[in-house]
Amino acid sequence: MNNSVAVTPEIVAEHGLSPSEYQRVLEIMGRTPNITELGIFSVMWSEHCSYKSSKKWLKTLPTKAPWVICGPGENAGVVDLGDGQAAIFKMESHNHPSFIEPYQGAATGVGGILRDVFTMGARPVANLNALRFGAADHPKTRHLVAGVVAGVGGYGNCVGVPTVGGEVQFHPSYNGNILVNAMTIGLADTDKIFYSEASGVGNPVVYVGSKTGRDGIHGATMASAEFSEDSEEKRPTVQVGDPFTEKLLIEACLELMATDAIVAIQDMGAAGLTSSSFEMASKGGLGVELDLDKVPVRETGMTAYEIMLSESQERMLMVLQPGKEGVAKAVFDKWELDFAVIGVLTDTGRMVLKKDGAVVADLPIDPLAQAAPEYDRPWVPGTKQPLLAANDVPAKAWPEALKALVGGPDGCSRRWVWEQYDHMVMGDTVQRPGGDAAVIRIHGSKKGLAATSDVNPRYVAADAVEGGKQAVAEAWRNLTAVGATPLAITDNMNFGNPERPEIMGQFVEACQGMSEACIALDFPVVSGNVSLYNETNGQGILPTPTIGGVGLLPEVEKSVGIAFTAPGEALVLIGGPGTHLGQSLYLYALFGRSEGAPPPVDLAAERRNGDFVRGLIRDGRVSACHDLSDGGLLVAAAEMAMASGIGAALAVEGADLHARLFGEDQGRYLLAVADAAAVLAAAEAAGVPAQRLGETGGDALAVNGEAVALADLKAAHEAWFPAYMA
Amino acid sequence: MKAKVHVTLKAGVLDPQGKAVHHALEALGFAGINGVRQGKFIELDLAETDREKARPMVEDACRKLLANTVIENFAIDFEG
Amino acid sequence: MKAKVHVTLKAGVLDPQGKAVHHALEALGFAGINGVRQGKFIELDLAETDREKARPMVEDACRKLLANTVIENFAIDFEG
Amino acid sequence: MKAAVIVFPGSNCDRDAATALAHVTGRAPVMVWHREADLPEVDLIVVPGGFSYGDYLRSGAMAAHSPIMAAVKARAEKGVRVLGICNGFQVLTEAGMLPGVLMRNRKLKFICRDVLLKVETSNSDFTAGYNAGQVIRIPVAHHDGNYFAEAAVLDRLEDEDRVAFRYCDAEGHATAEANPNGSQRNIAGILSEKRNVLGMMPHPERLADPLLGGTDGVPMFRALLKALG
Ligand SMILES: Nc1ncnc2c1ncn2[C@@H]1O[C@H](COP(=O)(O)OP(=O)(O)O)[C@@H](O)[C@H]1O
Ligand SMILES: [Mg+2]
Repeated sequence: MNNSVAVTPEIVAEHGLSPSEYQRVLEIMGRTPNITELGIFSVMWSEHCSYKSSKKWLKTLPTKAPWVICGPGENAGVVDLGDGQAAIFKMESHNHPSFIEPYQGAATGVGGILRDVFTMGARPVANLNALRFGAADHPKTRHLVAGVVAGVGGYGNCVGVPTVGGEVQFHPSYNGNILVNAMTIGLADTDKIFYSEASGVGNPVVYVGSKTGRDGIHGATMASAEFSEDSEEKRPTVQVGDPFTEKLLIEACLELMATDAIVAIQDMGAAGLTSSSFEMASKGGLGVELDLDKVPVRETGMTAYEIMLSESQERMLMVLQPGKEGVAKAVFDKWELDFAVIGVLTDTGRMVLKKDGAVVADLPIDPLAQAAPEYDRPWVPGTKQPLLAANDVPAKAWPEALKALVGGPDGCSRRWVWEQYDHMVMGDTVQRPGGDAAVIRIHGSKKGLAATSDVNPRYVAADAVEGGKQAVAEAWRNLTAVGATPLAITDNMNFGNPERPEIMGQFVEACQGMSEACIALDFPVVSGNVSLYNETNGQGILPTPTIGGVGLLPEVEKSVGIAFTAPGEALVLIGGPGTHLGQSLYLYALFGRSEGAPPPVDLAAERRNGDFVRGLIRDGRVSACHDLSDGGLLVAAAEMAMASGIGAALAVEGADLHARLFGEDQGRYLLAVADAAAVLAAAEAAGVPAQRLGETGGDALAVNGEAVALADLKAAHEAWFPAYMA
Repeated sequence: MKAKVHVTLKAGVLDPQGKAVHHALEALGFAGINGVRQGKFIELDLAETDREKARPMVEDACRKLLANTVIENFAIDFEG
Repeated sequence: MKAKVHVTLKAGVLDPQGKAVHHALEALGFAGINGVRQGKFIELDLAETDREKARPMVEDACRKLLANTVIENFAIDFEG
Repeated sequence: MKAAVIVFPGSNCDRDAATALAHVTGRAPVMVWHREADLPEVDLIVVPGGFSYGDYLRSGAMAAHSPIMAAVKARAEKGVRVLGICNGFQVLTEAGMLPGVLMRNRKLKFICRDVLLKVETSNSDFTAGYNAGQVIRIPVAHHDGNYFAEAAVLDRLEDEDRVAFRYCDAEGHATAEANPNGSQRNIAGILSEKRNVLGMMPHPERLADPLLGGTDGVPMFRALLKALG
């Protein structure tokens, strides 16, 4: 009997529990745990489930606003959209699996985040993905890009949720550690939101979805060796996703949620049945008793340990109202999904697992949850690089510089990526990928949702406080640029090894910068995810706190895109002139230098400028809008021109033309407007710096009389990705 | 000479395709099927005619491209 | 008993997958490959143990579902 | 015009088709579950896009054998209009209601973008709202849209004026560059012998609302409404 595998110090260590943690296990149990119990402690106290290194700092993030219905702590965050509707969203990483098996790793990442959202009663309406790969010339990169993009698309396209946005970046720090962060946004009625807190002693605990197999059991190699001869063969560490089953699961869950049968529901994500049952009971202050013989399994001879720790995909756990089993079963039968009553809620406060008629695990829930380790890891502040003066950066002829930026790996069009994603399914995509934020109509209404994902890891590496601030500000700005009111963010904190004080310092400082920006911009954090230990051979990734932002448009038809809509319109720059080239794309892409401080973020100016721009858009006074970010003014102007096929002529004055054109100073927007005088007057009245820079028209982009044909720019912009992937 | 490569999912790895085919066959009224697994079958037409010389190259191709050994196994036969 | 079904594209039907694999192999430096064709390999685990009884049923399954005979051929072997 | 939209468990453009129909014709269609063996009395049946049964073996292969498809086939034989979009087109070919098959895209990638189509014939209730030779813009979103049939079949389709749409450039030329998926003779949509069944890879329902970027799909639904009352 496998449960009789002896728990030796080696096995404890293999389960990732430190000696002091194991001491706490012994105290809580009052005896030596058996292998199944040890496995449960191990996953519940893992970094992934317990957030032991990050919790202290996550708690400092602002999470409240009048429109926040539910902040961090549930499967996803919930914000009020008015009219009885809510947006539910979250971002999650699938970094490691995607490096090993890019297609399935990325696909199951999408599947997992979808479940976090529909488990709360929301119909998923949009997906985003933030991807970071190693250097373009690293031998593994192309294969990883191909697999990850195909996997994200393969899953999202099949479930029929549009993938409307995201990011792709290349940097050598990700050579051995790519990042795949997936975000889902769903829509629900505010009176039909489902939570994971179990209630009602005696209520049935129900398993639905796919069968359980031996997928992704991260148990000790030694312990597993004893489970079977061909353990390698039986323990694939990467799960295979089944998007068709996920689609059925979405429909079945939403159908059942329309009735009053469900008390609580929770997806089975990381640590599968263990964490889902544990968290539901723990939140409700109850106990749970499960009969593992009732769990639908896909393989024979699965042990209690394997069933509890399996990470098979496309499964959910629910607590039903008494007597509703029949109603629920009928729904799942209709969708041809497994359905099994596997247990019952108890008042014992214990988790009791039975298999083959015997108790195979019996542990106290509350003490285990309460005693979950929480560390205050040592950290040191990062060394801040000094400001870099514009004249310390070489000036290059702007046409060459511009072509290199918009035609290089970091500035080129991502069309190759998003054309592999069905970004129109569901028939509500108003702004397709390629702009600042995606916009979807809230089905059946006049309103819209905007969504974006942002972070500049080079900024964060140079100064984690400013970089953290900037990531939040940029997300806020991108939402503003389409005319949306930014509501809240989800974050995905991707960092190296937190046991190194300088990495922990990056984490702490990024949280600090994010908090400042969230407060100043009324843009709270409602959900998120932490992924640590992203390093290979002691080489950590750039600190990457990915920010997923969501905003609301009261009238979706008033949203604007980046494409110019007509010739002869005025171009107005909101915000000051470009001055800052430290850590800019210009410096990095053209000269291979990552130097200087990142551009400082003046949050008050950010807010003032953004609120002003949003007001203009809502008043119908703006025909195209783009925020200035990577590559500054000229890259923004070029993108607006390329998106429309309409050129522009700019007059840009001042010394250090390269900084004027390519500086990445924050809080800025480029607008195309019909009535420049009125806009400039309004800006002056609002105390917002604004300047008329030129006019749209023609088939070239011209600066101070020198022109580059749009066709050439566009050719360079569209060529890099397909050529690289060919 | 032809190299015939079978790439199959390792035992224990979920096979959504096989599952779907199984389900469909049952729906069509085919009974007595306990399970279905679906894999790939790749035929390489090689200039090389010596099996022993070809094998290491085909194995290398399987490991590098045709199969992901994290979740898949491969088997190679020669013909002709 | 296992029925092993190979579904392959008919000669003359362009095989984009095979072509892509061929291309990728060449890019990886594998030389001496004249062509690549990719097909499907489906393994049915049957309750039936008599080959002659199983064959018509598997052929029927191939024609009805496993292969599209507009573009594909199928071949059936038994094992066990 | 009474319309029905077939819903397979993995359909995901069923709602989009219904929304576009309701938007253009003013009347919501009936949604019919794949396990039904019977269809209500309708003038138009839409087999929508999606991944009918996961489509892991071949797109549309399993759906073609579903109970509802027998009913759809029977109605089509009686002359009821059937519109298969994307996965619906794949289902109709697998069910033998239209000739040929839709293979994996030539570049093996899923492709989602607007394409230009040349309307080859206005001689059908689906295409009567366009002029023959007109170039329209409609999105595609598929992995398996590479139309294949034997040369004799293709010749016959052309002889009988049954090619409804071809991928083309802005001037209406069916060039190789304008072909997104490798389809033979740039074929994007075909009609049945009786011209009452249309299968097409592009999604007319996705561009039937100016807010979504265009309205080139609208004339198809209007023409159906006109023909079917
Ligand atoms: N970086 C973060 N910022 C804010 N909230 C976080 C962060 N990381 C995790 N959370 C919150 O902690 C809770 C648990 O997260 P997680 O374990 O990833 O959820 P799940 O189990 O649903 O995958 C969630 O509510 C999540 O939103
Ligand atoms: Mg969850």
